[in-house]
Order: sequence, then C-alpha cells, then structure tokens
Amino acid sequence: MDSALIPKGLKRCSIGKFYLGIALVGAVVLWGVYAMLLVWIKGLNQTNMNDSYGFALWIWADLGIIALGGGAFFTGFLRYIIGKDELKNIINYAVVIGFVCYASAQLILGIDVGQPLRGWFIFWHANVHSMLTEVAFCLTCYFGVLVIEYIPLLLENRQIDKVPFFHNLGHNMHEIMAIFAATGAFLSFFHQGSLGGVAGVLYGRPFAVREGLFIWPWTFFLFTWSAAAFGPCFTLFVTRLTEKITGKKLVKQNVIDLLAKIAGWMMGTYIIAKIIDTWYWATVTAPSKGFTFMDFYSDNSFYGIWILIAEIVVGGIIPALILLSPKGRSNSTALFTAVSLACIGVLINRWVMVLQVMAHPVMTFENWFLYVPSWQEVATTILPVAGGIIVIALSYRYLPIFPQEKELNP
Amino acid sequence: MKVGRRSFLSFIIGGAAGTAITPLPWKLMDDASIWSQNWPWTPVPPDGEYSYVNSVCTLCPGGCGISVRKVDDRVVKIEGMKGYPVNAGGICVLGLSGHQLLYSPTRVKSPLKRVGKRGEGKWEKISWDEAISEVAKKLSEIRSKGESHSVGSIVNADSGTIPNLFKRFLTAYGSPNFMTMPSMQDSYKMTLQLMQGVNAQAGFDAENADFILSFGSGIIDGWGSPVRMFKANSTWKANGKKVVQIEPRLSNTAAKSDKWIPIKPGTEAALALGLANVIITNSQHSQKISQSSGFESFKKLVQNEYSTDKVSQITGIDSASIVSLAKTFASASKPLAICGRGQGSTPGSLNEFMAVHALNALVGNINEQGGVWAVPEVDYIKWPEVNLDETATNGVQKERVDGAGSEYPHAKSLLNRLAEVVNSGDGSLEALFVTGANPLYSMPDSKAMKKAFDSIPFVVSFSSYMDETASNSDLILPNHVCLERYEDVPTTAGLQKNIIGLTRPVVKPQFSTKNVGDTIMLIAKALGGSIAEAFPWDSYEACLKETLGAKWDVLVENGFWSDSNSKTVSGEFNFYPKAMESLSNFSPVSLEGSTASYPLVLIPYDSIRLANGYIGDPPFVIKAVEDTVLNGKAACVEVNPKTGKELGLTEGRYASLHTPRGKAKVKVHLYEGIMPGIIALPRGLGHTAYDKYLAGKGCNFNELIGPAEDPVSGLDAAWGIRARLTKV
Amino acid sequence: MKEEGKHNKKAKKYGMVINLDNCTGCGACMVACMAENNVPFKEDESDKLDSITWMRVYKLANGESYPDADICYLPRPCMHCEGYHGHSPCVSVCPAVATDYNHDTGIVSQIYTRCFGCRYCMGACPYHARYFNWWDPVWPEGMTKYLSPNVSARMRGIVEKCSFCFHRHQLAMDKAFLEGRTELEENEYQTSCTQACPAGAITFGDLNNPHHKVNQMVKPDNKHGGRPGDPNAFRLLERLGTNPKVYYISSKEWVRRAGDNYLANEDRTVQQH
Amino acid sequence: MLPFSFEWVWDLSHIVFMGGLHYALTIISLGMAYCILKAVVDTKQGKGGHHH
Repeated sequence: MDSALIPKGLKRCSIGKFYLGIALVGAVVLWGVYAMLLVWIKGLNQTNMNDSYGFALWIWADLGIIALGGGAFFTGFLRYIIGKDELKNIINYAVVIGFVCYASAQLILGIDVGQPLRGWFIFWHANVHSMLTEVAFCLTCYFGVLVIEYIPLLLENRQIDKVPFFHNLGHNMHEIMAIFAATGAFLSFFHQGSLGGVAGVLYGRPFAVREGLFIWPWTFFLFTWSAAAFGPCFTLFVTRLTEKITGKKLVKQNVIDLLAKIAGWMMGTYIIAKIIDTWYWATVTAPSKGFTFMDFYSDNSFYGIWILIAEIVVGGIIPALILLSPKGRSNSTALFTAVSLACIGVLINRWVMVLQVMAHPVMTFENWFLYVPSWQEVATTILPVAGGIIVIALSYRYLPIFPQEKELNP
Repeated sequence: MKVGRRSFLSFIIGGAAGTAITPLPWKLMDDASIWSQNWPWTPVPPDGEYSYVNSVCTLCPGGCGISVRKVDDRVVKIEGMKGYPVNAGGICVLGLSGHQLLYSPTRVKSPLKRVGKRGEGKWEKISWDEAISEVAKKLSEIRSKGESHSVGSIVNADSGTIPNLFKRFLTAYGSPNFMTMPSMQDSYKMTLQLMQGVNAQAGFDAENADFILSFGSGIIDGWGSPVRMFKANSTWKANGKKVVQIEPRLSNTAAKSDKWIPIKPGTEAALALGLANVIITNSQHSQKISQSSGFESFKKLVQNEYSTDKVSQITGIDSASIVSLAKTFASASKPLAICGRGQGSTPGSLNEFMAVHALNALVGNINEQGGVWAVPEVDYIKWPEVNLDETATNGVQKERVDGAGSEYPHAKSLLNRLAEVVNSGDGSLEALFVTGANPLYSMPDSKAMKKAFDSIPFVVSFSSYMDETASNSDLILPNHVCLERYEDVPTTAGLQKNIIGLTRPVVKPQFSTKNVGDTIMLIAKALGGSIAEAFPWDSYEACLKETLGAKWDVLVENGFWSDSNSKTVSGEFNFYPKAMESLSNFSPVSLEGSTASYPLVLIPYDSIRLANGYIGDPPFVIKAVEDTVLNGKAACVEVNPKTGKELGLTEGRYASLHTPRGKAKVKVHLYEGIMPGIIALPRGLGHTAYDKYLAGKGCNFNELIGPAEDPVSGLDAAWGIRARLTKV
Repeated sequence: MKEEGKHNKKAKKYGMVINLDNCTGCGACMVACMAENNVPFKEDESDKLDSITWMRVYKLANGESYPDADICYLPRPCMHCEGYHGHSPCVSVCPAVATDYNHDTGIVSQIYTRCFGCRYCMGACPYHARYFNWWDPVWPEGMTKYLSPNVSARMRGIVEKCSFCFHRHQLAMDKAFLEGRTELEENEYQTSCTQACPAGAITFGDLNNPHHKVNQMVKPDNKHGGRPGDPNAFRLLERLGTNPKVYYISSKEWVRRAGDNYLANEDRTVQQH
Repeated sequence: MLPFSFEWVWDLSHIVFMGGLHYALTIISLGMAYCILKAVVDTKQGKGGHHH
C-alpha cells in the first residue's frame, strides 16, 4: 500500500506488521507524553528530585544520549574532514541516530527545567561563563546541523525526490555537506566538552571537580574524547540491532571494521587518559580538599568501588581491547558485546558524573543522599527512546539510508 | 483537487518561513515568559503605609515585648522589642509566628454553638447576644438549684486582670472552683511558703550568678522566660560563668553547659541532699544557715541518709563527681541552684524543690545578688470587695472539687486531680469555663481528662482557636488573639523583679470575636443582681485603665511598667518542721508500670521549637522542627544505640510504644545523648485539633503518662512512666 | 556579571559571624527568616530535602558514645561565597545570569523572574543553601495578609535562597540617600536572623570595615581569600576555595573540625593557616 | 545573546564565546541560504526531476 514511498528495489515488511509495531511503541510514547504533561502542568513535584538532587535521571539521560549520539559528529568528521570515504555507507544512519539523540536531549531538557516557558532565557540572557550556556548554544546549533544533515536524506524519499526543487536542494546540500559537517564537528567538540565541564567546574563538589586547561577542566576533554570513542559504538550497536531485527545485512563488514577500529583506538586512548585523570584526582585533587579516594565509595548502600570498576574496566578496557583486536572485530558476537559494553560504560560514566556527584555529602555533618526516580521521570526518559525508535523505523522504511543495502540484499 | 502537491507543500513551507520572520512567534514567546513571571495564583503582597506598634506577646508566660511591623492594617512581621526589660529585642520562634495565628484558618471566627455530638465538629454560628444569654440562662438554672459551687473555670494563670475577673465572677456567682494550669511556679511558691513562710514567687537573679547548677531545668529549652534565659546564658558564656546540667539526656541545655552530669531520672532530690551533706561536712555552708531553726536536724538527716556513697548509688553518679561538684558549687562566689524539669510545665516533686532550695540556702544566696529571690506578687488589682448574696456565700464556702485547700491545705489549685475526682464520682461539675488553656491536650493522661469533660454537662470555651478543648465544648465565645486586644501581662516566669507589660490591639479584630474580659462582664451583667454589681465597669478596657491607675499612662507610653527598686519578701529561711517532715519521709516518685512488662523508662523532653501549652505550633514553627523529632506523621523516640541494638531497632524505623496509660506508633531515633534504658519523646506533638499543619503529627506525650500526686503538695510529680518499645 | 564595584575602594563585603558557643539551636533565625522573606510552607515539612529554609540550623554530633556524646547547632544561611573574584560556585554556573555576585556589597543575588529552574546552581552549592520551588506556594485562606511587600512571593519552578535580607539594605540605602548620606551605619542594615537571635549569636556587618564587629571578631585576611585570623573562627568547607562570607566561632575543636573535611592524619590548624 | 540584552559586556569572554557562536551561526545560515537559492536557480533552469 505504501510501496510508492519505499525506496526502489528495497524490500520492507508488510505495512500491517510495520504499523502494528509502531502502534506498540506508540503506546509507550503516549505513556511518556502523559507523564510529560503531568510534569508540565503540575510541576517538578512529580519527580523524586529534591533540594539535594537537583540534577538527576533526566540530566543523566541527556548526557548519556548526547554521548551516544556523538557517533554522528565523529563519523561525519572522519568522513568529510579526514576523508575516510568508506564511512559514507554508514554516515546516513549515524546522522539519523544522532538526530534522534539530540532531539531527545532537547525534549528532556524542556521537561527538566522548572520554567520551560522561560527556557529561552538561556540564550537571550546568556552567561558566557557558564558551561551550561555553552552546552545550550552548541547543542542547539549542532541540532540545527543535524537537521541540515537529515534533510537531504528526507529529500531522497522516492516521492519527494520527484519534486525538482527538493531534488536540487538535496543535491546542493550534499555538495557542501563538508562545510556543515566541519561546523558540526566544531560545535560538537565544544558542547560534548562543556557537558563534561558541567561537572568538572563544580569546585564545591570534590567528587566532580577537576583541574584543567584555561577555563576547561579535564572532564571537558574527556567528555569530547569519550563521545568520539563511544558514539560510533552506539552507531554500530544500533546498526547491528537493526540488522538483527530486519534480518538483513545492511553495511559491509569492512565499513563496520573501520569504524570499530577507530572507536577502539579512541576508546583505548580515552581510557588511559581517564585512568590518569582518576589517579590524579584520587591522589592529588581530592586529598587537597580533605577527602580520601574511598570516601567517595563507602558509607552508603549503592555507590561502591564496583561502579568505578564497571565503568573503567568492564565498560572501557575490555571493549577497547576487543575493538583493537582484528579478531574481535571480525567476530560479530564479540563486536556486538564490545559495543554494548562500551555503551554501558559511557552511560555509567555519565551517571556518576551527575548522580554520584549529587549523592556524595560534602559537609561533614550530612549523609549520603540516595534517590530513586519517580515513574514520571522514568516514563519521560523512555518517551524519547520510544519516539526515537519510531523515527528510526520510519526513516529506515521510507528512506534509502543504507547505500549498500541493495547490493547486500539482491 | 487541482491544487498540486507541489504548491501545497510550497504553501506550507513558505507559510512557516514567513511566520518565522514576523514578530509573532517571538512576541508569543516573550508573552509566555511574562505570564510565567506573573502567574495569577502566586500572590503579590500589596504595598502600603509602614508602621510599628509595640505590644507584649502572650503566647507563653514569658511576657516578651514585641514590635509589630504593619503595612496598612496588616501585620507583616513580629520582632522583639528593643529595650524591653525581659527580652531586650530578642524573640523566640513562637513569638515570631504570632501573625500566623492571627490570620490562621484555625481561628474561631464567631461565637459557635455545638449542634452535633460533642467533639463531632458540627457547629452553628450564633450572635454574641445569643451566646451570652445562652450562658446566662444555663448559669441561672444551676444557681437556682443551689448548685452554684459546681461551676468551675480553668484559666491559664492566676495573676493579671483576666484571671482575676474570672475569680471574681466565680466568687460573686458562688463557686470556689477557680483552677489554673499547673506549672513549676506552683511548686516554687509552695517551697517558699514552707521554707521561708512567705507568699511569694521565686525569682532568679540569673544574670548575676556565676555558677549555675541546674537540676534538669531547660535553661535554653524554654524554662522560665525563654528569651531572657537565652540572653542570660550568653552573658554567662561571655563572662566565663559555669553551668552544670544534671539530667539523663543530653538536652540543648546540657550540650551548652560546661558540664553535663547524667543522672538516673527521679533521683535529683537525693543528689541535692547529698551535695548538701558534702557542703555541711566540709563546713562550706553559710554562717547564717547554721543558725536557722531546724538546721541541726537537717544536718543529721543528710549525714545519716545521704552519705556520698549512698547518693552515688541512688543517682548513678560516681562519688568523686558528687564531692567535687559540691565543692565547686559551694566555693563559687555566687552559686545558684535551680530546678523544674525542661520548660517547667509540670510542677514536679515538692521534695526536689525543697532540697534544691535548701542547697541555695546553704550557700547563702537567698534574696542575695545572683541568687533566688522571694518576689512579692505585684498587687495592682485593688478592686472593691464583692458583695455576696446568700447563694454566693454558701457556694464559696463549699469544698473545691480538686481538693486544694482541703485535702492538700497548701495547694491553691490542683487541676491534675480533676480527672480522677470527676471520673471516680467523688466530685462533679455542672459547668466549666476554659480560657487561655487547652487542658484536653496539655494535662497528663489527656484521655482521662477528656472522659471527665464528657461528664460535665456544660463546657464553655473562650479560645481563639479550634483547639482540642474548644472542639470538645458546647459553646465557644472566642477571645481576640493578643494582636487584637488589650491585656495586662504581669510576668511571673522566674523574673527577679515585677514587670507588667501591656498587650494592645495592633490591628482591628479580624473576626467577630470579643475580649474575654468583656465577655465575662457581659455574662455577669446578664445574670444580674449582686453578680452584675460586682462588675461596675463599662468595658474591659475601662476596667483595665481603672485598675492600673497611674501605671496605665506608663504602660501606654513605654509598653511596660517595672518596679523601680527590686523588692523581695524578707522571709527568713528555716527548716520548718513541715518541710523537714516531708524531706525526711522522702522517697523517689515511683513510676507507674511494672518492670517486667515495661522494661524501659519513658521521659518527655521539651524543645523551644515545640509549643506544648495552650498554643500549638504555628506552621513556621512546625516547619522548623527537625526530622529527628518529627518525621512525616510520626514522632521520633530517642533511644540509645545500645538499647536500640538490644531491641533490634534501627534508625528511622517504626516502633510501637506502650505505657500503662496508652500506646503510640513512633519512629526510632538512635541518639548517643540519652542514657541507655531510658527513652525520650518530645512534648508538643500529637495534636488532634488545630489545622492540617499541626494536627495528626506525632503523638501527644500526655496520652502516654498519668499524673502522680505529690504527697505534700498534691501537685503532679510525675516525671516519666515505664514503657515498652517493640518493632512493628 | 557586572563588576563595576571591583575597583571601588569603598566596596562593602557584608558577612556574618555566628558564635556557635552561644547558639542554642532555638530556630528563631529560621523562623525570623521565613517571616521576613515570605517563605511558604506546606502541610508536611518534615522532609528536609523538600523544605525551603533559607536559614537552616543543622545539628552536629561529635560521634562519641554516651555519656561522652556532644552536640552543637550550626545555623547555615547562604554563605554568599566570593570564590575567586566573585566567581562563586553558583554564580559562575548560572546560564541565565539569574544569580549574580554584587561587588559593591558582596551579596549573591537571586532574580526570581529570571531563573528558569535549571537547578545547576543547586548542584554547584556544597552548602545546600539553595532551594527549589518544587510546589506552587499556597497560603491558607487569609494568611496572604501577612505577606510582606518588601519581598516578592516566588512562583513554582525556580530557585531561591538567602539574600542577606537585601531588601533591608535597599531600604536603609534609600533612607540614607534621603538624609544625604552615601554610607550606612553598622546597625542600619542588619538581617532578620541577626535581629531575632535571642542568644545574640549572630553578628552581621561589613567584613571590610575595621570598625564593624564582624571584622573585629574574626579578623579576615583578605590577602588570603578572607581566611579568619581568629584561631577559634572557621568557615564551612574552607578548603574548597569557595571563600564564604559566613564565619563561625567555636571554642570546641571537634566543632571547628566538623566545619571542613580533613584526612585522618591532618592537623586542622596547619591545613587552615 | 545580542548586544541588546543587559548582560552583554564587551569583554574578552563575550568576544570569544559570542564570536565563536555567531561565526558558526553565520556559516550555517549562509550555507543554507546558498543551498536554497541555488536550488531555486537550478529549478528555474529546469534541472532535476527528470534525470532519473
């Protein structure tokens, strides 16, 4: 029925099956929208956040999905700036995933602030000294870039492409995509970094604070680096997941291998830097403020040293080693395990840099603050995930996202 | 359908782009944020003319001067009055929240007549005329039956014009049953009577003392006039004076003292006598005291019965500490011993007061600088004698229902006995007036009190608020709150000199309320005859002006009148036989309950952040209560971690607290500052009346404890009760 | 951040000294603050993580067992941190300049209508001095009458905190201006908590002014981030470099040590000076 | 964001930050303007639509 919209020569599942799936995910979206409306109408008392937990699940979700969405800028950077041409076979999907991640982040931010109607004050009354201002500007601008990168894809839809203007527009945008990609990379470098800076500049929070370079704490660079390392992993993860769901090979192994190898190198170097950073913080920064390393991992029922091991070893060293070994990359199970662990690793990193920062008591007469999100927070966090699945599903069905699909599935 | 897809799309995209470059979306965005900055449901306090009015706070007996900040005719803030002799600009949490009481939703807004069952909360608004004639009708009926003595009144205090108007009314009407809310002042008064033979209040020259030995008095927890004591405490700190606190719990006072000596609760009198023994043995006592009558028998008593070792055993304090404490106390140049547990809201054991007073006498500080003074009651109320008609003459000669003056000859009022007497059928009341008091909440064994009230056919409350007593009455004739009325406030809370403050209307009455002084006079006038004649004044204000005479102008001008030269009643201290008899028969107040079923001892503690008298905590004050005192809907019981471990109780978990008198669901707060085996519960929680900000929070300590009659005074001597704490 | 006061020699640095030996934990400062600043209240305020108390009195324990246990109360207003050149932990992170460091007075302001509720400042403040309006403020019927026109009521969804009763500064300055003065007397500008404290434990004034009691009490060393010269004086979390303007005095070493974090083998006095 | 808001100060931090921001914005908007205008011109010239 919708075959006129499906790219020529590609096979898709039946429309009934497709929209049944969409409807199921749509139900989750509706649940999330209900929670979102509750929060907007009744206020943030619908959450379990409190005066010690001003930043919680949502901010983690933001940081997490932006790190995961980093595949878009870094793949773009590799494709357009470095000239890794093979990556054109996966860049489209990286852009779609990035678009979904960034759109989600913006939505969550819109729910998270106490006065959404005044959200634009962050632009208009900008405090250039705040990392959050930098985040907001770069994030919004980069989202604009992602939209620009996504538009030509949309315009490639069989029906839209028939319109000469759109065809020309898409063509022209393709022509100068390198400029957009370069701007995107520039913006991403700053907003990924400033997201790291958000925690690193908190000099009142010994768990978060880091020394750094000029105005940028080390977390600034670590976040950019980790986004570049772990973002492509998420692209590979979603690609592999899509292949499993559709039962089709969509991207050639050499492309996967190249991206995985680069991610492996980024991750390996990142994790070394992260270990050095942690070491320096534990032995110099924290003690100078009167804390021992274990102060941050004891006296509470949740945040033990396990979380650091999970982040650095399980979610960092192990996937990096797998991705760095040609054998690991060529084994599809190993590869999938590696990228999954990597995604978990970066999500743990973002978690501790938000939630553990809040949980750890700084004043000697306070105790650890532990927090469990309310269902409204969970629902609104799942909302963009469900929404993203729908966007990705629609994009896959109606747009020629994978240039190699036809070749691989004759 | 000739509109092509292309032109349609162009229209949409062009339209969107076109709108975006118009000012419309930007304007809407701006308007939305302006709306969010001016949400109509967020109040905008109106501006107006600013002014200050000085008055006196009546929310507790402390009698602090207040400066009330007004904007037009609205009270916006209450501050301490600078230069006021009691509080010198300082103020407490309750005084600061007085304006919340003024505008409180829990106020009784007009006279109310009960229509449902008592306590059901169904009321009918009636006019003042109806209300007055209702009371007059009822009282006439009772009087005509010759039962005038069966009308009683419960009043917050016995000094000042309002209590005296009530007293006068009962006298003219023909009843002896004028009852007041008990406090440690009752015990102190009786002590002065028995040991110095004077009718006076105890005043403490605290500021000039240099060694303060406190037997559980909450110096900074609300004892005496709270703000004045805070200031005295700071003065001591600044001048290096020492405070020793004796009590089983690390209270705020104990924590701020120079030395905290934990003691087995209830053995304070033994310690005082033991200290006396050491002082006498070391001949550190004053020369004067050794010449007082009965000294030798006192000496013999303490030497025989209160040897240091024995006292050590009784009190749990090691002998060396007792000896050294006695030495330091006696060698201080201006030592002062005080008692009255916590805020002194219960009278306590008379022997304890006498033992402590004897200690003061031993070091010769009675009526001396830095010591205990016998302060005469200020006698500005000089009304003509009441002409009693025959009914009245007969009535006032009847025995009081509470046994004060008969069974207990020294007592003036024994409200603590009322419940038992009424419930056991030994006495009865036909009608009861309650003003400035909330006995159904604040008397021990409040459930028994409620039962007693249930058997009184006609209960009239004059409360400004829908408190526990008001909501269980038949008729409410609401008084103005203190920011709306005139009243004289003679401050009695342990001050060393007579001070009268003037409470005055700061704003006009918010509701259809009446000064209780006017109300009582209207009732008298409605009754007619000699009762009406006893009240020759046109209004309460006229009465007040006439009563205060020349002081009135001073009061209006300064807000207070104080005795220019401090006066004391010069009654020589002696170990009079009556007192000695009592002291030698001394045995600690026994605790209700068996050790087997109630292995722990429950004591109350007072906090300045918890009002436990007539007034309940206003919203601001309850907000300031710590989460280790009130947690959600549960009061927290303090348990030593060792005891907690034995009982398997951990921090913050629910437990069930049982005493012989009642039970409550509480939360456990493990506290290193409490003696193992003892548990403590805050007073002032567990209201069932008032508003949602106070009602239903925590449990009322008074529901868990019963009164214990002091054998000499008849006053309530209970300081705790046996208890059991179990996991739930 | 406007920094016009930066080079003004007459710039004030309003601060507070709280004598913990005198503080009785009575809570008058908390309530005086609520009354002065139109702080709202809810039915249940026992969850202290969701209870707006610009001034909060903490109860500290020495950690010893009975009978060696000791407690001390510590009132905690906003510290009005100067940080390094006015870069207070919270001011530097606010993305919308809704909170600002005033270099003329040293007061950290909060603009309620500017704040859009991102709560980054709350995360930045180690003192938990900042509070979020999780709920619409609601007063029982009739009680809005007591709201003071000097301080606006805050709407839901924004952050608020102690302002050192800045409106009192404005009123005092207005009065001085009418009388032809540009300088305030020490007693002309006092915070509500200072005024109310029945124990006289709170002293407020200009830390830069050697004639003011606060200066004399703690002898702040402005060359070294304002650290106190008095050995019994300390600041909360001094080592973080927040440069707070609230000083505490205690004669008890355990209390002074509780003011900051120290490694087990560290000597507090060496670390602080 | 623009020199009209009162937070705006002509200091180094603003120049660097806002400079970078407006630089990026300019490139993006000029790039998009170029693409759109060129697409209009291309379409007028009859390009696209039929070459498949």
